[in-house]
Amino acid sequence: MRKTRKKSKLKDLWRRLKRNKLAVAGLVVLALLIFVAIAAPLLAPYGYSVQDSKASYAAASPEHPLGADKLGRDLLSRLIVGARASLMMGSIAVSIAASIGIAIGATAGYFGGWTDNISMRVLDIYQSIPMLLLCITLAAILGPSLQNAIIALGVCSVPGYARLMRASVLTVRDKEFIEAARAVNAGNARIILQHIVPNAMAPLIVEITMGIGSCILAGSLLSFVGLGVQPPTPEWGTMIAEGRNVMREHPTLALYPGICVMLSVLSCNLLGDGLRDALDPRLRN
Amino acid sequence: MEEQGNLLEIRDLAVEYHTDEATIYAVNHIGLTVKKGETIGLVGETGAGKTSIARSILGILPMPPAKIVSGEILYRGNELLRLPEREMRKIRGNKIAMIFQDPMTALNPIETVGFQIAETIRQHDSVSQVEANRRACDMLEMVGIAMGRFGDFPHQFSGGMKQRVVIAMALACNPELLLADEPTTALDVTIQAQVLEMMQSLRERLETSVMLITHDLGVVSEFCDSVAVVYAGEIVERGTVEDIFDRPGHPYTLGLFGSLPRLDATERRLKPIKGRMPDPTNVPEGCRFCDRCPRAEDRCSKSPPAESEIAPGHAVKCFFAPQR
Amino acid sequence: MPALLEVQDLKKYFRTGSGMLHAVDGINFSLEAGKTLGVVGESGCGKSTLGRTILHLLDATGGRMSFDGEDITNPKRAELRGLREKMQIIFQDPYSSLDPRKSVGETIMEPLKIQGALPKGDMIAETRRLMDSVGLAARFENSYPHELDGGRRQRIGIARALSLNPKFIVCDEPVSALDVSIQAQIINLMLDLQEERGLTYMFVTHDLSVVKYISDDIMVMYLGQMVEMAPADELFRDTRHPYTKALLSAIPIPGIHGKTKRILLRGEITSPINPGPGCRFMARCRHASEGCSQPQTLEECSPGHFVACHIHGEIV
Amino acid sequence: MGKFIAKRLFMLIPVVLGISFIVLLLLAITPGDPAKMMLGTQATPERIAALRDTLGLDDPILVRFVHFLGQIVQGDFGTSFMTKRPVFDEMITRMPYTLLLVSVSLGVSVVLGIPLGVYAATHHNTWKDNGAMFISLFFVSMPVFWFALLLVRFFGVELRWLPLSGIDTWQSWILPIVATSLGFVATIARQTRSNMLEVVRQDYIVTAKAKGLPERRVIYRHALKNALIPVIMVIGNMFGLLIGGALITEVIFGIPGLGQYTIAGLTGRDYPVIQGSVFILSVMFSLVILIVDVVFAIVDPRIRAQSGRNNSKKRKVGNQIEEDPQEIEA
Repeated sequence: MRKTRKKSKLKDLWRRLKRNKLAVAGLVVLALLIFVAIAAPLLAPYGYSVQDSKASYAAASPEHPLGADKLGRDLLSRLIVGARASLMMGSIAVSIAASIGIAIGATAGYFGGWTDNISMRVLDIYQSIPMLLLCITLAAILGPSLQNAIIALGVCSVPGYARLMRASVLTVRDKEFIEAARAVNAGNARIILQHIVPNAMAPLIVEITMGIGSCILAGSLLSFVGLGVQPPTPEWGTMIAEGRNVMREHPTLALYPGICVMLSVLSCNLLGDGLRDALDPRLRN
Repeated sequence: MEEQGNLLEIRDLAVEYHTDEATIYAVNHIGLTVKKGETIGLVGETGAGKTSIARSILGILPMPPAKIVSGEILYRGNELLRLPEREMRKIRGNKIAMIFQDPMTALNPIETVGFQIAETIRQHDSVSQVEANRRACDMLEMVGIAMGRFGDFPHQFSGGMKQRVVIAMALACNPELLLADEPTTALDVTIQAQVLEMMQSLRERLETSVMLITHDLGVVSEFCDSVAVVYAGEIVERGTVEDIFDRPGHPYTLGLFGSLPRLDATERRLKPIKGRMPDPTNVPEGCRFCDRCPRAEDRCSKSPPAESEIAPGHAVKCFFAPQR
Repeated sequence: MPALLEVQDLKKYFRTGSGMLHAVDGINFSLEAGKTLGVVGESGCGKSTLGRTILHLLDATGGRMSFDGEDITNPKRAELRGLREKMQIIFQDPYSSLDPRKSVGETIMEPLKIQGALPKGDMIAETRRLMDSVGLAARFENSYPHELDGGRRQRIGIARALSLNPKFIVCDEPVSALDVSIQAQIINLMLDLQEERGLTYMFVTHDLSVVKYISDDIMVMYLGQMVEMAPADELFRDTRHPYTKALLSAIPIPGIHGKTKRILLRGEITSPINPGPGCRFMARCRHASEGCSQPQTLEECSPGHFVACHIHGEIV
Repeated sequence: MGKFIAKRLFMLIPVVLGISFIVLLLLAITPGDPAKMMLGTQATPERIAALRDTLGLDDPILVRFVHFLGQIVQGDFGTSFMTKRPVFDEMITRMPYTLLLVSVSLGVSVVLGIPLGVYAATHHNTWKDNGAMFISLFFVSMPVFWFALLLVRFFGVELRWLPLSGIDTWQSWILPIVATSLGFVATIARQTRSNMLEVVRQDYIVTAKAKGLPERRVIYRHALKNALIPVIMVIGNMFGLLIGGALITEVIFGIPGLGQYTIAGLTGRDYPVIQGSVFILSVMFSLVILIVDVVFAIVDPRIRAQSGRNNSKKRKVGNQIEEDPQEIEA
């Protein structure tokens, strides 16, 4: 059943991920989005705040491939630049949340006892506030801005990662190889960093991938209610809010940014799903 | 052509598992008969294909990835592999029942043990719920569990007791053939002794034929009438317990005995079989044991030996088998 | 010859929801260098806990231990470091005892890295030497555990335990998870290594035929206590304790001649939580009598043969 | 069982205290002076000082906490700055709308999601499974507010089948419920499916087949029941997410519920409203989680046994060994 193969874990993972066409599609779309966000100023045909009164509510045309908004700003350019805010909200918020969450979860799970008890009770309380409510409230109280939106999103996502990491650490902690490491004098730091975290990360990787998606989603919502990115900086959620008032006459103004949000979230979810299957040890060999 | 007294006859059975990467040749054209009232032991190491044989008989191989590529399984002259699912269901759990290795996971955790036993009875015999429950209680008593525990859940039982429940469930419809897949491997020796003793007496009382799958030669010698030694998906030797224990003919069987630490042993070293089982995705062309065999010659790696009967009922799959 | 390891009245209790669990309860023994002590018993008898407590992987609740003439009951941090280089462990499960994300080479080298006594080049050379001495081909150095079978994985575990050149190794069911043909290979390897390196083993197992084969002395445990200890042959020849008798009779012997009658125990192992003062085997013992509810003392019935049963002489 | 519920209720106390503390902290983390912000830039220093006094902003946090708790017990969350009405009264009148929206949406999600998940699992690896899962992933990935806008635009404006907003007729509830629940239908379906696939791999499913049970019975009686137990947990957590979703749908569809009130309070920095809504919604959520825990214990005999330890103690002694693998050797 087992063939002796000299392949690194990463290669192995990629080999298994590759079989899932949807996950690869998600990865491609995500890569494309990141590229677009980075190269936005070069790709956008117009500046995102360049107004052109003649082009107010312009329909799709060679000059404005997706049309223009009330102030005559090019929709395509705004969508391209808008990718930046969305991806930043997704990636930075998740990085913050995941690093804090993993640290809390790993410590609580590994040491157990009262460390674990206290952290989990605090998380219980924290999580008894509906997440989106907490997020909107924090964003509102801190004041509307991209930076505060990211903080709010990050703070709200911590418990999820912490709990997952803790659960994952608990499954690794009692394995005999941890005892073996202790028997050869490995210290706590070495055991956690060298043995526990690498073996506990698999579910976290999936959660992080999907978490980027949900932060993009929640971020667009914050902007939609006016608590995220402030005009004139374009952001997909803000653009949907602006397009909302003219839904009847010019539905595309709200339609396209929504599609952008959906595509980026969808690709995160597809990739996450694929990673989950690829990392599942039971499906190996 | 049902031979007199044969309850089950397996002919030329081959099972493969197809995964994305490779094909595993789990069972390789084996033949086997189980006589009425007989207990046959299937001995072999992990991955030898014992479980696949048992599951093929019952038609519960996970398909895909498993695939039965050839063979027939005759139960009282009926070809089980060609039987429609509806008919097969009437046999499963009723005429042929199975006990599994791990009693911890073999029971549904959220149903009472009584329900799980009664369910089998109601599936096969048209009796009322009350009658089924009464019979389930009787079964519990029979395996040495107080019937007051009818309404308890599996997690309230210890491992040995769970295995008793599993046995009660398997015997609930008084099957003709019981497939026992390592029924005591997960248990402690003293509990194993209790469970084996109980199975022994039930077998005698109910006149059930048993196919006992195990890796423990000790269990085989105490429990079985005949033995089939399985190696890498093939039956390399079969015969009565006396044949196998007193006159083993296959080098693998001999190797197994040499590997065993004996309570009566005096020498300080075991005589293990060298090497390890062949990769089931890449099996040798000739005899599957040739890489590890102390007697191997050129011809062994070229073509597989045929099974030869060295005494009535004692067959060995080896070129060196002493001819009758 | 002085004892390498001496254990007196060793106790390890665990606090549980329903009371104190007496996993190891007053174990005494001494073990000479180069010998093997077999520890047998069924699940939950505390045999693995005993091994782990001696290695200080668990903190003892009470008792004294000395190793190589020095008291090791409460070692300081630095002493513990040194101690662990002399005492190692081989685990039962060759699947969970190896970090799945570390290659064979990394796993075997880790103890050397932590010790930090050798330069990198020497560590690599030492790793290869260790692999060779346990019969692992050098080509597996970069393989991962999941690519290898149980026997080879167990060899990795043995090499890791040997890497610090210990004197004493606790072998916690090292062959239980292996098939017989592979099991025999590993047992032979362990015997070879013992001869070459003068190792002392504490061999924990539930398999009585294996333990008889490999041990000089055998200790039988039941619910945290030692019920009988004797030289290997004598234990089988002159069995004294009713539990040991039942245990021995329960082993299915591969052979079809001269079967002995089994002693079937009633019931199953009782709770190790808050046990009473009397004999812990009493509830299942067919010889149970009045005196059994008193604490049993360990009696030396012949030199080196200890038994904890007040009627051991009277029963057959 | 009663003991379990009592214990669980007791555990609610620290949670409610914690929520109150966080709600209080919300004021403390406000950058700048909340009083000044509420009154606007025109306010005189006297008025600001007066407000700070009413809010107790100058007291030590613990004093304020005790004071705040006292108010909560009396159902006093202060008066809204915008409407000048007591926050508690306002919330009570708005509560039914939100409860209606959330519970019906939850019901719809469960009723549609579970069968869909079972369907996908029983057709595992076919185009039906893949299709259902891909579409449900679409719904999970969609911004709810955007989807709501599209629904309004299509069914309200284009087809004129349904009212755009309001709560005047039962038809007006259709779009909000569809918008709120679709994502959750998908979530439940996905969860049910993956649990089913997990469960059918278990040994006891093989046992059930080996007993000769028909495929249908194996799936619906043995597999589904086990697969649904974790889904109950998901449903509990979903209630929290639904509250979040209701915040937005209420705004878009003009439903005069708690969500709309909360959003108005947040955008207007109406602190009593913010504090009141966060507190009430969180306590509601905690109660739902409590109910879920109880249901969980009712359906899963393993949990039930743990909650009523005393009656099963005698039997469980042998099992302790399996239950506590960390403490005791295997």
